[in-house]
Amino acid sequence: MVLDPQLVWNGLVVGSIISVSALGLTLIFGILNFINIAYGDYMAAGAYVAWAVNAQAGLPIGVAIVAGILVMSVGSVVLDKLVFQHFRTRSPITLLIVSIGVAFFIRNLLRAIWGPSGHFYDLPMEASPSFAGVRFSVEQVAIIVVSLLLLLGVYVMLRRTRIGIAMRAASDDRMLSRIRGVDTEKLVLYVWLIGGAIAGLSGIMLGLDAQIRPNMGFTALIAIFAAVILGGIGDPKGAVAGGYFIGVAQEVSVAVIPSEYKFGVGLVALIIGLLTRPDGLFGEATR
Amino acid sequence: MLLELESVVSGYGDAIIVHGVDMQMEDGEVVTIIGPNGAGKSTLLKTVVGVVEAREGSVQFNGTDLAGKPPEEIVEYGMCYVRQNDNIFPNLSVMENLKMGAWPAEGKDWFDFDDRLDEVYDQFPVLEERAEQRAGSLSGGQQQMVAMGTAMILDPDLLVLDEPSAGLAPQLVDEMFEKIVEINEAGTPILMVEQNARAALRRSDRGIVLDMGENRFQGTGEELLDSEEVAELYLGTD
Amino acid sequence: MTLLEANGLRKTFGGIVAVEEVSFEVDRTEIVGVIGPNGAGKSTMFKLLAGFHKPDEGTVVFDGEDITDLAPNDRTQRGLVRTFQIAQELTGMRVMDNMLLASQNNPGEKVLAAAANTSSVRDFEGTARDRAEELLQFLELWDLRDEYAGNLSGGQRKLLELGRALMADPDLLLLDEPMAGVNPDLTDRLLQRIMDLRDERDMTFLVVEHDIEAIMRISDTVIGMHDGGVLSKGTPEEVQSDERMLEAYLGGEV
Amino acid sequence: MALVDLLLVVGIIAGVYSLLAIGMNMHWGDTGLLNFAHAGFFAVGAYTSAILTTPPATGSLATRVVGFDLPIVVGLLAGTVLAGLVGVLIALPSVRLEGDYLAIVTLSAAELIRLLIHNEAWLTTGAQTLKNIPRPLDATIPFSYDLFYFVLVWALVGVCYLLFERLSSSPFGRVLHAIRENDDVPLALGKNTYVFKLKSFGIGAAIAGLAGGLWAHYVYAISSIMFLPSITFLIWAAVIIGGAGSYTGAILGASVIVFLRQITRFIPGDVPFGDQLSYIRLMVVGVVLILVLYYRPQGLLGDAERLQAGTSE
Repeated sequence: MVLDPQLVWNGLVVGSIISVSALGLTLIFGILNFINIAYGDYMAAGAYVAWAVNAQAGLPIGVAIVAGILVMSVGSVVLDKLVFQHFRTRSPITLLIVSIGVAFFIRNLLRAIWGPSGHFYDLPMEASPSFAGVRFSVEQVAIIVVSLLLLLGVYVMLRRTRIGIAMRAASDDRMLSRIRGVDTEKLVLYVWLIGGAIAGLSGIMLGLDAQIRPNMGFTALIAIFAAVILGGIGDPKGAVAGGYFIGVAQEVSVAVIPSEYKFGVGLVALIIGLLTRPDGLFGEATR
Repeated sequence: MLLELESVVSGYGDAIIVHGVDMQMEDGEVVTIIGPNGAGKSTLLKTVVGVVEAREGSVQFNGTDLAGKPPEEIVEYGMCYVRQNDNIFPNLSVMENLKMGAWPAEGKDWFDFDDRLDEVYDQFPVLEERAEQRAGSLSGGQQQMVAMGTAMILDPDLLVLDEPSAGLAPQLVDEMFEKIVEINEAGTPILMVEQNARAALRRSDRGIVLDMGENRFQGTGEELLDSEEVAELYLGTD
Repeated sequence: MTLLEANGLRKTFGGIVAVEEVSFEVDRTEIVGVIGPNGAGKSTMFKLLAGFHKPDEGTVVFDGEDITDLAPNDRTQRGLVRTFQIAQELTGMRVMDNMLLASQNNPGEKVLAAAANTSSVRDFEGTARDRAEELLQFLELWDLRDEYAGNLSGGQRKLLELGRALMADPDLLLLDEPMAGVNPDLTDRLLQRIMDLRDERDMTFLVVEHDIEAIMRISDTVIGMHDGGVLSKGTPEEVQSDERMLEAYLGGEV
Repeated sequence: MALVDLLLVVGIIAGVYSLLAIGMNMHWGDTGLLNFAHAGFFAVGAYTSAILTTPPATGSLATRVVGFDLPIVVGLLAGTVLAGLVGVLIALPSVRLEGDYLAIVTLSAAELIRLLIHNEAWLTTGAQTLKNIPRPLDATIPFSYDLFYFVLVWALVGVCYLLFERLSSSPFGRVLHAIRENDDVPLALGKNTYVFKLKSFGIGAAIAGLAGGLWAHYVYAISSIMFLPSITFLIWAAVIIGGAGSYTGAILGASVIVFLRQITRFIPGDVPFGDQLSYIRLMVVGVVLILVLYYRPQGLLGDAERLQAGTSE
């Protein structure tokens, strides 16, 4: 089968977004050990804040992106202090259900403030150039470049910096990292700051690529879960690989199956992945 | 006095496991806690290092009361703890594990990571060979060395070991005890819990017998080994 | 007559050999004790017999049937029942329900019969309650029958674990450290009960235990394990005087 | 609309949600399984009954070529059974997975069901609304139809309540409870825990299917956006708020949730924030869920003693 380069390109764009969001989700999971159902709504909130700054306040998209990221970064910490912190000693299942409550709250807050209908960013109109038969937009190029830079940055942080190594250590074994002297509550704070920022950014990228809607993050969540689980829960490089795999597989599948079902590819990959490789692509999952 | 426990009470939830234990330990000593399964030995150690919170009593260490402090704070006082199981970060390299061991001292004037690393490599040569390997891929004995090395990198004032010989193949058990003696002779006091009671007591300055969460006997290692009562109750007849 | 047979069992975990070439037989109405230092492979061997691990090599034969590939629940239904080392009381269920759960071939476990609450369901339940009462009385847990099992003390959980296994009406009971955490007075009565069950009900026992004294007191045959293999086997006296065993168990110094 | 009529409508919705919550309580409360596919089972029940009881669409724009025009009882029964079968089908490969993995797989499976409904227009009318679903005895009820349907729904809630209570307190339920507490123990005591989990999944899904059928025949018209995962999450909130493990709790929780959602119907539309009220009440559901989990983890009617038993170690 010959792969249509346009589909592969589209897949890389989608894969970049899934990878980045999966990385944020898996970082949070690694240290807090629960699946945050509200993560998709964090993404949507980031996209909306940026939209408000961009389309409503009329500021340039660059400023809007920074605003969206900052608000979600700080907002995640605030939500942790308000809600999740009080459930630290409870079971992962309880936390998962708590996050359902948080998801309800955020999604409907977005609807209450900005209404249920979709929005687009206010971007300068530019022609879509094409190269070697592939049409691409400036936003798409930006998404791919920014994603790669971010993934590289997080990789270096996790491998080279003291705080990054401590994050990986706490993700392996939280109590042991306390025994070694790490103040894990402070670490949790950093993880929310980073994870929230990543959620905000990936929400904005999703909004750039498609449309800004209250349930945009939740809709994307299954593909993100699929990436995280395929990569092995809590394993950042697995999540990134899983994200690109699902993005490309989803878009390329359009050549073979009706395009309505392309979202099913993530689901099927997820189910097959879980049943055959519960430890993830690299078999180093934290559990 | 290096370490002095006074009527320490602790447990999990409603269950009290340690019922008012007293003990003292001098600088430079090796002290072993023995006792039957379920006597509260591990819980006592966890209470000393802050993993389990002390409900009552005091834990004086170098003149400071540590009772009620969390583990991440206690390690800053120079008390390093090696758990019985899961005592390494499996997905970190050996070197990264050692770096985690140095966490509380990083950036302090008195601490030089490379100097300490050399000393730890001297004591545990295998760590240097395997520095870049994923710790979880090492054998059980090697992992135990990583755990000890991670604790030793801080040059602790007290090394606390929970069953260092547990799960090791018998030929490695002796090696482990020799290592412990070696570390102690180099100047580090050691407090440990051991199931392998005879072998441990033989290497200890003092032993403490714990039963049903209370201390029953104290004495030098030899006294306990010679005591008929202790032998009958806690060492098994042989 | 042989009831249980282990033939050349071998089990590895990620390249590390936990059990190797373990073969032995347990005769009907025999009490077999298994001892050995930590890491000798006792637990792994125990799980191989109970079906919680699958062996890499070797077979397990029970009552003349090769049960190597049978799931744990199928083994239990054939009369091979295990207990857990750390008492696995079902914390959110009452003591009586913990016991009744263990009754075998309960018609009320079928959905339709349960929904109809047929007379056979009620009769079975009544009989099971009587049996449970008898066992709980003996174990001195009867007064706690309506308590949630999670509220029991450590020793009581241990007893419930034993009672529940007996409730399953085993031919062969695999006991994983039944004495750990039980007070000495009760230990004596437990040992006596095990011997009574063997004498009166023709039950067979395989006991993994740290308490060597207890093992030596009740066992007909003792198996000494070391390094994943069987090091010594025989009567308690034979194993106790076996030089290799002393050496292995006491860490090389006697 | 008079207040009584309004209450009847809210009561009917509460009844349908109660059935959903009863099914979920068997999964989570009794067996400890994290089912996140409930909206899918609800949809299967609704669409099965709707397709079986309506004729194929006619006209040049008609997409749906399948329809059977069968009696409503047949539709409801078939919807119940088919939802149960779909439940078992989803559970077959997934029910052995650890808790939160199961949640994600089942959530995905429900979305797959919705995707199928949305795209297979020949069977379901696809993205269009499936209309003209018949109401039982529509022409023959001499008094308020809503009153009739209210009684019908709550009679079924009553029957299901009694049935599930009995199952839960039977030896069958005992095995489910044991699975909830610790999988290994019933396995060691001779129970085929896998089969029990499948049965639990199937039975709970079947009741969700019944709820779907009752819903479809009440509202005349259904479309795939009625079966979003948020239904599943609302039912979770209902079971947790009511108290996992208690069937009276499940019914109470469902009623509380429906009341919270519908309460704005009783408030005049011209109050401040009138437009936002529908969203604010869902925000309230989220907050209530979190507060209950914090202050009353056993829920309104759950057994606190059971939840705390064994936590002392």
